[in-house]
Amino acid sequence: MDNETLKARILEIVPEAQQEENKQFLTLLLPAAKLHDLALKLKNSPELAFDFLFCLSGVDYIKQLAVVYHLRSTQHKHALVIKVKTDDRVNPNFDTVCDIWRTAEFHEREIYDMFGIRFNNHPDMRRIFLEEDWKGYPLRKDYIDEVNIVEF
Amino acid sequence: MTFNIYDFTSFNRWIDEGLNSFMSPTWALITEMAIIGIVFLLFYAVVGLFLVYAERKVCAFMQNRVGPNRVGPYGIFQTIADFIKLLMKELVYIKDSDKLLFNLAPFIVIIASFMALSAVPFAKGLHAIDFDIGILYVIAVSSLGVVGILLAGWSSNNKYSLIGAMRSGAQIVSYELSVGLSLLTIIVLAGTMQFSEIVEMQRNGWFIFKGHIPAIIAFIVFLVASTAETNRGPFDLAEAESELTAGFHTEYSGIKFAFFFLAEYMNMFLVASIAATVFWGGWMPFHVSGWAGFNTIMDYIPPFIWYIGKTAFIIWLMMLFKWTFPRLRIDQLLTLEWKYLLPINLVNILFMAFLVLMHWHF
Amino acid sequence: MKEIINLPVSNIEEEEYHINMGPQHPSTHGVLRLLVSLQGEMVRSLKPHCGYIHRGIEKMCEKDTYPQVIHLTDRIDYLSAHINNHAVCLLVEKALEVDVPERVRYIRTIMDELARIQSHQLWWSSFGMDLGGLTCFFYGLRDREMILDIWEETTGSRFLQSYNCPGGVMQDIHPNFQKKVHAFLKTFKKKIKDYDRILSGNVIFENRSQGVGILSKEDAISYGVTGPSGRGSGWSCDVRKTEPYSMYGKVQFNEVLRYECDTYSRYMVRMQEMHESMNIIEQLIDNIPEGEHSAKMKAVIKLPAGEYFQRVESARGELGLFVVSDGNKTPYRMKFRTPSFSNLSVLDHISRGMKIADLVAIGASLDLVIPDIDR
Amino acid sequence: MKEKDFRDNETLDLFKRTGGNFLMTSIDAVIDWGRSNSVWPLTFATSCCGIEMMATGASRHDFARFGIEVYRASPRQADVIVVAGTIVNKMAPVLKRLYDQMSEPRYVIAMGACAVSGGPFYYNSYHVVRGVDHVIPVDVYIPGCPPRPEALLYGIMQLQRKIKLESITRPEQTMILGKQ
Repeated sequence: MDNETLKARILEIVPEAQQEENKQFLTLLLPAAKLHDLALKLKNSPELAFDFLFCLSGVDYIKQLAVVYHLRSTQHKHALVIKVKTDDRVNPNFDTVCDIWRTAEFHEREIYDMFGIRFNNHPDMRRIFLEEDWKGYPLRKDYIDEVNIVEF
Repeated sequence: MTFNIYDFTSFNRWIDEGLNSFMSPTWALITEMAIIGIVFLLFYAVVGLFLVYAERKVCAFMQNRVGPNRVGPYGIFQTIADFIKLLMKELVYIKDSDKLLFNLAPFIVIIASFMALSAVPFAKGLHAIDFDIGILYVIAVSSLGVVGILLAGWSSNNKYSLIGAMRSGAQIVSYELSVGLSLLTIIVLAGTMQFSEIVEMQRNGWFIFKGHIPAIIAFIVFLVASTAETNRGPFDLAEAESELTAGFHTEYSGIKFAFFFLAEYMNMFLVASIAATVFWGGWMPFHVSGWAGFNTIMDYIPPFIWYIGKTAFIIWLMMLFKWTFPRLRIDQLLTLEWKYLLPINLVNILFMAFLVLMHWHF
Repeated sequence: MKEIINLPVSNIEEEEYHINMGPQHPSTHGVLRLLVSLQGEMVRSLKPHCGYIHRGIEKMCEKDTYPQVIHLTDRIDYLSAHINNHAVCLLVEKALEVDVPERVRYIRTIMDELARIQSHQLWWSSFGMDLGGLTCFFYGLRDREMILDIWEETTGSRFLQSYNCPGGVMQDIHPNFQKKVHAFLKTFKKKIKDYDRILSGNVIFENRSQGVGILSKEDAISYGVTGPSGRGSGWSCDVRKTEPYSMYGKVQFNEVLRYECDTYSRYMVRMQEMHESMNIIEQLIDNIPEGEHSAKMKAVIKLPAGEYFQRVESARGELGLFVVSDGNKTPYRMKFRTPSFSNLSVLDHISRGMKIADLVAIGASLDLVIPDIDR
Repeated sequence: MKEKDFRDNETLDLFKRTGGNFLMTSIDAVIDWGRSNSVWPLTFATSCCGIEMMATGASRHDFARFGIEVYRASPRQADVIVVAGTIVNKMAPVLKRLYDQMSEPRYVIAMGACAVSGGPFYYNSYHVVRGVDHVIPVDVYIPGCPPRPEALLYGIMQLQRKIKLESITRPEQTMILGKQ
């Protein structure tokens, strides 16, 4: 399925999706509430069949916190990038997709660890790399740690 | 007979009479015991240290390495350095461990191997005690070591140790059967359990030739089972490095660890010397009946050399096993024993009994 | 003690025995910690605890320029350092639309394949060691030294070279390069038969690995288990085939796939991949075209604002590089999608119900590199 | 550095001053000989330097020649902990504990830039311990990223040299000679 049909198909499911500019992949910005529904459909409908979540990353855009899902279909070889954003920096949360793609379980824990974004319904929402009592979320742009970081 | 040069019986009698001539029989007995004890301790230490060195060199040979070569010529003092270091190393006391059992365990292991050594004939007249149930004694005593291993695993309050000890328990209980039964095959052929007589009976041909097929099967089974019994690779599950860090002796340091280390090598020496004695004629030279000249030449080689040579060969085989094969899993280990070795052994004993009955042996 | 006595009998039977494998444990190949629940010797479940070597490389990348980032990627997965460097360079070149000389593509591809072979050699060594065959360890490392020698001559370092740079490679290959690679190929083709003799054909090894740690293709995709581990489950996930980069589109090689889905098939995939890698090198080594070893690049590399993604096939699986750039000389956000991280997540799933010795074998067959997990 | 340089004048003065009973010095000599020639390392590697440590143990470089052959997985039985690789904040307590679990005498080699000072992760990293000597006392530092096997061998030889100057009968001399 080429990018245009793919886009049309997804806009059918989620009309609010907006396309972002990207040369490589079809990138769509979704409202956070629709994420889990769309993810289920992406995985399960046979003509889409996005079964491989090959990258899941958090990005801090200073005003907003975002989670980027890179998806590919091993069957149809097409790829898609989904992005969700939130303005809430104090208690950001999204729905988990780890019931759909199991690899998300670890990646979401990593995003929680680094950005403080919580994922609802995640089975084991703990920090993965840092100690449980670590203060702050290191990959956020406003992270300040005068004790541990030696600035170059 | 030229053979008598190497006969230690008269030498022993000479010492005995000499001691009795100037002290009471009780004191003479005690003195003799002390002498034997010291000689055995020295022998134990020398053999233990040498085996550790030999193992290092053999494994280095297998792995395209040089092995220790800085301490003394060809590194022969390497194990002595190790020993000094282990002797001077701190003994760590584990909190919440069972102090008594924790300290007792290494001694049980080393005493078991030390006791078993006493029944082994090194040459004619050169053994501490010549039991008439020598084989039974050796089997009984050598399996005492597992008690030490179990105690070590239990008392050190470490989960890895406990798993290692439990594995070792299961392993030795199973493989003791095969060791016993394969020796029983030879007892059927020999008709005696006394080591000196077993060796004497092999004057005209070693049992492995005399008993041909069943004896060879018994020898292979004995080799496999005894490798397992000594906790050596590929059966070293009790101390499986990659799974249980160091198994039952994880918490031991210094000289107590050295006891376990040494006992492992002595057990290997022990089973190798039993295999040599029972299957390969012990100190008995290689004789071919009818070739008088050849036999005389063979007789010139001292029995002790024959004994050491055979034992060293079997030890070398066991070292090759260790450095070649990957380790078995615990269930595969028990499968091997209960489903393969034990039935083979039982059939083999029947076969051997039949053979003896029909006089098909040489 | 009292509590245990008062428990109902059924509960005592189901009492679990927890052991901690790691952070210092010989078979975790580093500082991974596995909290294993056992029932007897049987693994009921396990929880990986990572982060014992989390160095914050992604944060550091945000302060470093792109050429500096390359030096950090070496230390992520040190066994496929060349391939990690390659990913960064490809990403930068793609974003700046730089065309690298043909010679560079050849050199990079050969270096990548050498890196893959040495990584698999080391994996084979540690696999053998984990199963208790210590001799394997020495065989693998002995042959690995030959590759390190080749690298040392060209790049000046044994195995963390940072040889790739945006636009090309740091310096041209050593005059002896081709000769030495030929010598290596000739020797290693003989030596790899030793590998098969000592481990692959061994009956104990076959019993230890066959039918152990079954990972179905669906699970492999869902958990994102890429690389040789995924191909051992019959999933065709080789980036060199699906999205060819450098010379991979032009050389002939097979994607090794096996369908038994167990530890043995993952083992065999890697063994055959070494043959395939040698095959690739053989096709390239004599045809390296003359030319520059680097394209002309600006002194300061600034990526246009936007988002970029680059995938390469590292020795452990798919390495993804996600970069958000705001037009500065440093990346705004750099995310490494490392293969070992995803491969680790499946460990709990496939080792349940196995023996503790199998857990070691499964862990070894996934070929985890711990800094690759933690970054 | 040669051994005679290592025993500089100050050290020799110290020897003269404290004198030394013949028996005691002989005991020291024997024990130091044993300890220095049998330094068993702990299998402990965190990252890249661990691979070079493995390479040092392997066929070409062969640790075993110096009697450093027996890699012990249990800290109780090891003599030297070669800290090969980065130590991060989460790992530091574990490393301290490992060190505490080792039985005396124990030695530490900091192998590689990360273990010496934090290395490439000194700046801008929020989770790296800048030098393993913040956590445990170090006997020998080996620079390099990663150090070559030859460097590790040299470091081991320096450690052996250091052990040879220890004294259990006169602990104060050992103190002065550098082991705190």
